[in-house]
Amino acid sequence: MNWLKRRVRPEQIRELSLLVLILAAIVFFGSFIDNYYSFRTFNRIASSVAIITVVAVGQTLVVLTRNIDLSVGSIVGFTAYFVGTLIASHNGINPILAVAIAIALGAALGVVNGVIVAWGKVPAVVVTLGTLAIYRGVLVDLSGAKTVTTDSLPQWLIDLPLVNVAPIGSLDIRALFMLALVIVVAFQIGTTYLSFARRFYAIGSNPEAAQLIGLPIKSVVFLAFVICGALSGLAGFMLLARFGNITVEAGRGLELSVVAAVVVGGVNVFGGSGTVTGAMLGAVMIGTLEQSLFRLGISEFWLDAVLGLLILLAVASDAVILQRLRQLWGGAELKLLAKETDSVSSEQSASPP
Amino acid sequence: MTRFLMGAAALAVLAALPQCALAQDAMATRGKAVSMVLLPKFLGILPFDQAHKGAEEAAKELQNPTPLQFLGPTPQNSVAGQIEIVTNATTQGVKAIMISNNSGDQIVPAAKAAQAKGIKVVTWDSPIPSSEGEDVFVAQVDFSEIGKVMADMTLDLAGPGGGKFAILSASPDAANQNAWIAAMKTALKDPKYAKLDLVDTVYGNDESEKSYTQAQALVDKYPDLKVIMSPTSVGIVAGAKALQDEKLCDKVKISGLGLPSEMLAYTKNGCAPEFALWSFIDLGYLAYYTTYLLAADALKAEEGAKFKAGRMGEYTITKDPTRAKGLRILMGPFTIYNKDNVEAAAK
Amino acid sequence: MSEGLGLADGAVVVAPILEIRGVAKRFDATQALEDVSLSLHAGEIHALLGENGAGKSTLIKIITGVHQPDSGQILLGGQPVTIRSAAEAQRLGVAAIYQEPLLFPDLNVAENIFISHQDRGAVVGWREMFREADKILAELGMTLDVRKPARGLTLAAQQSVEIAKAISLNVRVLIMDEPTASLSAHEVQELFKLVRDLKRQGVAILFVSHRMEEVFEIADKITVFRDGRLISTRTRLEATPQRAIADMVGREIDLTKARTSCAQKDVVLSVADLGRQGVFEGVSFDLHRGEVLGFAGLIGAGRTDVGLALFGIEPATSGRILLGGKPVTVRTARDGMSLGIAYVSEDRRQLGLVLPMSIFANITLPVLRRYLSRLGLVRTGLERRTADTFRDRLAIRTPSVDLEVAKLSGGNQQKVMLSKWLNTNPSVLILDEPTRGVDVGSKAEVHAIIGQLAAEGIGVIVISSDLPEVLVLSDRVLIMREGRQMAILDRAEANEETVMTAAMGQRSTDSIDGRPS
Amino acid sequence: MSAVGTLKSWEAMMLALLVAIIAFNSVGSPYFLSVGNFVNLFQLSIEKSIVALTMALVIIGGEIDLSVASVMGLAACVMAWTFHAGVPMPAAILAALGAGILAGLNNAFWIARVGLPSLAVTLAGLIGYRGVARILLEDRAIGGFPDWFNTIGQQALIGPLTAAIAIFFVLFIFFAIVLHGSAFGRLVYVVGSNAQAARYSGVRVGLVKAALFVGSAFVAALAGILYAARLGSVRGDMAEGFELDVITAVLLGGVSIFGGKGNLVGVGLALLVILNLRNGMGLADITGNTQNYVIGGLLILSVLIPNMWQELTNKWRGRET
Repeated sequence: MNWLKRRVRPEQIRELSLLVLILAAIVFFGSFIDNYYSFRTFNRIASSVAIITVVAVGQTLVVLTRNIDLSVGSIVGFTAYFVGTLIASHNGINPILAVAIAIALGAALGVVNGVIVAWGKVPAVVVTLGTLAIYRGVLVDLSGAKTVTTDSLPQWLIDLPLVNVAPIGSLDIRALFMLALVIVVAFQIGTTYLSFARRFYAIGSNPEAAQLIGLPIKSVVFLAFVICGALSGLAGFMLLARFGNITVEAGRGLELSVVAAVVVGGVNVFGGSGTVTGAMLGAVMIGTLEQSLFRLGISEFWLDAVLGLLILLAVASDAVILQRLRQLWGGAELKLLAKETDSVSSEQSASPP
Repeated sequence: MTRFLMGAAALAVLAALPQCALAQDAMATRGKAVSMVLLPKFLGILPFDQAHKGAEEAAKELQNPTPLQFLGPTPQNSVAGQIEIVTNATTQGVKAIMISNNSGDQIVPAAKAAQAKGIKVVTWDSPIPSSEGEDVFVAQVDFSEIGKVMADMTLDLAGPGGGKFAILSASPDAANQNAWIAAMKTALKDPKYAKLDLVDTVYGNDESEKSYTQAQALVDKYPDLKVIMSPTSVGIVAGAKALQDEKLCDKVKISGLGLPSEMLAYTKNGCAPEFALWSFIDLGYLAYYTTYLLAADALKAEEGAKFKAGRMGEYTITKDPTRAKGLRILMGPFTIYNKDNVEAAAK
Repeated sequence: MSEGLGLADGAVVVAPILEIRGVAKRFDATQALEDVSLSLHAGEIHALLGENGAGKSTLIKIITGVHQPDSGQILLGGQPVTIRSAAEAQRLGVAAIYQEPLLFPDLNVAENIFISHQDRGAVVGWREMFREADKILAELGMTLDVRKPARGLTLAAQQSVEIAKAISLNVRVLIMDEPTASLSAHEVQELFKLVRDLKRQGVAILFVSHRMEEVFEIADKITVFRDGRLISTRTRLEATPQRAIADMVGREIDLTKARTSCAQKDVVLSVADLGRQGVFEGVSFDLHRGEVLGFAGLIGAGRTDVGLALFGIEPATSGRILLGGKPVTVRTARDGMSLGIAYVSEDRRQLGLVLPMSIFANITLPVLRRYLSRLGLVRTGLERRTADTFRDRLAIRTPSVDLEVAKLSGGNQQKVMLSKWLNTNPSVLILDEPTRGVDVGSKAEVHAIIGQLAAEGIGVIVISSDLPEVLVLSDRVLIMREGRQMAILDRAEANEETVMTAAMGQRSTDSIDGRPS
Repeated sequence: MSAVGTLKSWEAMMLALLVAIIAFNSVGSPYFLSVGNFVNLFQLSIEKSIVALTMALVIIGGEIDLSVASVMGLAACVMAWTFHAGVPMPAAILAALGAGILAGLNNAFWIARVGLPSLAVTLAGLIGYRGVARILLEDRAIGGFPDWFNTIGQQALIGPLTAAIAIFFVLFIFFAIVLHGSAFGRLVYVVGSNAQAARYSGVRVGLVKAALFVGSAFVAALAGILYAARLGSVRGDMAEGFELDVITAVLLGGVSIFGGKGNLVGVGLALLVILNLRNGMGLADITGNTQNYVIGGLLILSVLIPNMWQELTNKWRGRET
């Protein structure tokens, strides 16, 4: 037990607690809904969370550095619409090029956020609240109220969300979900093993110290916004592929779902801790609730009230579980190192200027 | 009574020389400077842009030297935005406002204030439910008619055996959709539709994403669902895409109100074999004509008044049978689109 | 590192590793540094002394690349260099350890040690990193779980990590800015062992401290700053504490004279078998009016916890508290305050003061209610008058009481904090590390104030890791170890040796009015 | 630059901007400078302006309340629902205010008592309270309120001012006094600057935060009722999405998102800037979409330009010495 406690940290298994909550929710719904344990249910949840997950990964990086990006919904809509228009008029475009353009467009919008936050020293909330309106506004003005429609898109794009990349029995792992998974895994590995990625954590954990030891804070914050923009651009492409019909309203309000996923996923809104896996589990938690509540036969009008309550409970129970775990671990450490037991934790460092 | 007699007399004359007399009416008022605002529910989707196009066409014909203002709010701020635009237009002292009302009766105070300043308030596409603050409503089609057509199309697609169907609407607050759904429910009382079973009404908030997942959720929840009826152009396309992606088009059909250009592919592949719509270009054209004549005092907003609206021919102001009070001009009819005519209309 | 190799302790060195020539720096209106020249040799421990604001921190920040000098030159190994950032300083082999450790609470110990290594490649080899961190800590004679996040580590443990971090960088020049401020005597000795090790390896060390006895214990050279100017540089043999202090403040100060006792007969606070589950237990003592009771012990011995329990921030879970003979319950800080207990925190910046607010707002905060007009509005005029009174009484140096507290020096901040609590008219005043990070001049003033307060009849508890300070101030000394009360010694019995013996675990048998065991 | 200096220069900047906008509008539109238009300009966003006052207090207190718009909707729906159920209007209004207080207590419990981040709690509230409003009204629109109620929302009451505008000014003065003159206001700044130090000074931090959230929800409920009176009927989507506009106004008013800094004069000026800007653009036939991004840009530039300016002057000063 002690060996285990030495190796594993409460912060690392908070994801586990979320997983337990998700499983509990699934068992709960399963006992009330016929045919709930089916591949279809899995597919529903998987497809519905794929896009949010990709954006949530980017958002996690930003939140880790003690910032927030509220413009992601507008970036997703912006790229979905413009890449959609582009593909609609050039049906022969190379798919890889199309994806690359979506990512580049998203990244470019992220660059704007990043530059203003990092070098302009404007609080991220202020910047992205502004660009939330600006990106959407520019999109509406430029679009001329046209809608991107499915029939104008090439067949490969329409089929993309239905492609089954890893058939396991009759369980489909569809392309978009697979893409989201790959991104989560890649970024989880990246943020764990890449030296420069560890700086996202360092900077959010103690910006003052980061400055004093000479970490390139500005570039790291900038990078977080660019990656978040790029992933939002990719999500815009995924949105285009999945829904086919893109109006200028695409992705509106997505920022709130993404922030909810990140918060439920245990990423500390004050920076420094949390993982992209957690963010994905947060998205899965909310996606499971959304998809299942409806099938429970709850009236449409009750959904949001119940969803709000459940999100609150998820956040609360996560906090309680983590606290319990810390106590459990704390007790063990007392014995391990009798020396370290001071009282006043000066955790809360000064808020950034 | 005298008025009635005069009206009758006029009618008699008109009956004799319909073309000439009415044309004179319109000709006489041509070229007047009438500042007008065309106010859609919100900016950014195709039907309202088409209506704008139609209105501009009418403006050109009528040689109104004052350019038409096409102003709309953003979707997430539609109610407050519409009220703001009406209020600002009142301040500016425009002559007439044409509203596709998205605010229910919440627009009434602002519309009344506009009327008090002598501004003509004409609604089109979507009326003010209480009709207060509104001079006349230019209805695309008869709302109870829409209910019947929706019921007919459902029965058609479900087959003579009938079956379960569900409605995928816009937002719970969308006045048009709510009125049409109510009309459909009334129509369903006819024994003809006895075998149709309306199992659920869900809302996609006129967002493609939400509508798509709602359609999916419906087929999950009701495995033996036959038809999804979506009286909104955003919902029907998203729903059709969902059914196509689920490879369920053989079992479940979607229908409702949609734009031919957006529905073309689904009608051809059988996901949405038939759906209905009217021309938004014509609607904008007619709304403009009506409003211009009202504002130029060439037409009175009262029951029985007749006028000629350019290429669209003659219209009469009548009582609105679908509301407790209020006047209406019925454009009608709408077209049912299927694989035979959709391609031509999509152009 | 080659220049420093093979040098014996204290040997004469050919060329300095670090040389500062005529450096000056100005911030707006203040000349922070004026024409400072200094050289630092391999294997040398060079102490910097000076009151707060004398220019030591500015000099350090210039050497570590945080600030750029307005004029002057820095030479490293004989080569003139421009140090533009902390990262660049590290590349050049210059590292710094600050008074308040700057760790990343969410990163684990090992990662904190290696965070600024730029040569470890793009991929983090966790296993290897843990192993190396373990090794470095072991070499330093420390046991710390390197997988544990830094959050929740004690100050002493954090300081150890900072040192490990500096050592892992293979530094040529190590700057230590008040590294002992939060360490207890025992931990200071541990630290000095490390510092001497480093010195033997040829590292040049710039050592800043306010504790005179430490400086004279470890430094080879002592340089004194005052008002941005270098006043004197002497070898340890030439220097004396008196001369150094005189150079620092421009006058003579004696910190070694014991305060005359003015303890009265009546007991103001009586504590019996006080405890808090899992933190401390069995604390019993009487505090008399006008008495100064020192709390000694290692960091983490539970002294602060007793203070917090008496004040109500972290209430006690067992035992009794009697105030003026009556049993009381203290569950919140408000309870403590209304009973006339005041607790002056050890952590000025985070817990003691609201830095972005004015001096007067800080002083009146606990008793704001007293400053309300009949309409319920705050009478700022009255607040200012109160603050002015304290400014005069405690000699707070500020142009105006409207000034933000953040702009004051450490000593003046400490006085504002004292004013704040004196303004509550306490009968029991608990002072936690009242002179941490406070310069010598202010320290003497704070000591004088404590004496004065005791003379006015307040019962004072002084929690301090600065043992000489405890001995000079206290009428009696209560010693704690690992959450337990070890002994209470009166002034006659208390000296460095007896206190340390008790703090290290040998229970003294002859406690006077300790708990009945 | 001192914090006081920054604040003063912030207000000066807002004031200059306001004067410029008013001048521009007066030249640009003949309708701008009329009493009627000035009343409209306030009236059209009066509910958001009212909520911005308490939002400013919450943000200065170091927290955020994303649930205000949903509380507005909830209060309006509770009022309409109870009225529709046959309860007399005054009682229905009390029920709505009660619903607001309940929502505020719920937020306060999780934030001040349990200690969850306010962002998470009020995000859940944003979804949940709107959900409750939906349960009550479903797809209905409820109107037909008594005339006196509609009059309150729509007719001029004091001179040309409507009740809501009068209430806004009363609340503005009230909250300005509370924030800048009362002990509570002082504690809001203290808690927003350093909650830990406040606790160590015997400040009941939880109580201060609880008061902020209950007050915020109560005022939001009041604003929701006024909104219902102005529009004359209530739907489930009332005030949806208002929270971002409200926060934008507060931040433009120079309130720091990190808490502890800002004042109501700045917020008042920012509200005037936004109202005049929107009104002027509206009269110039610029649509809501464009208005949104102009204000978004203004929000960014209002912080960016002073920052850049300071950077430049620092550099320039550096070269001089």
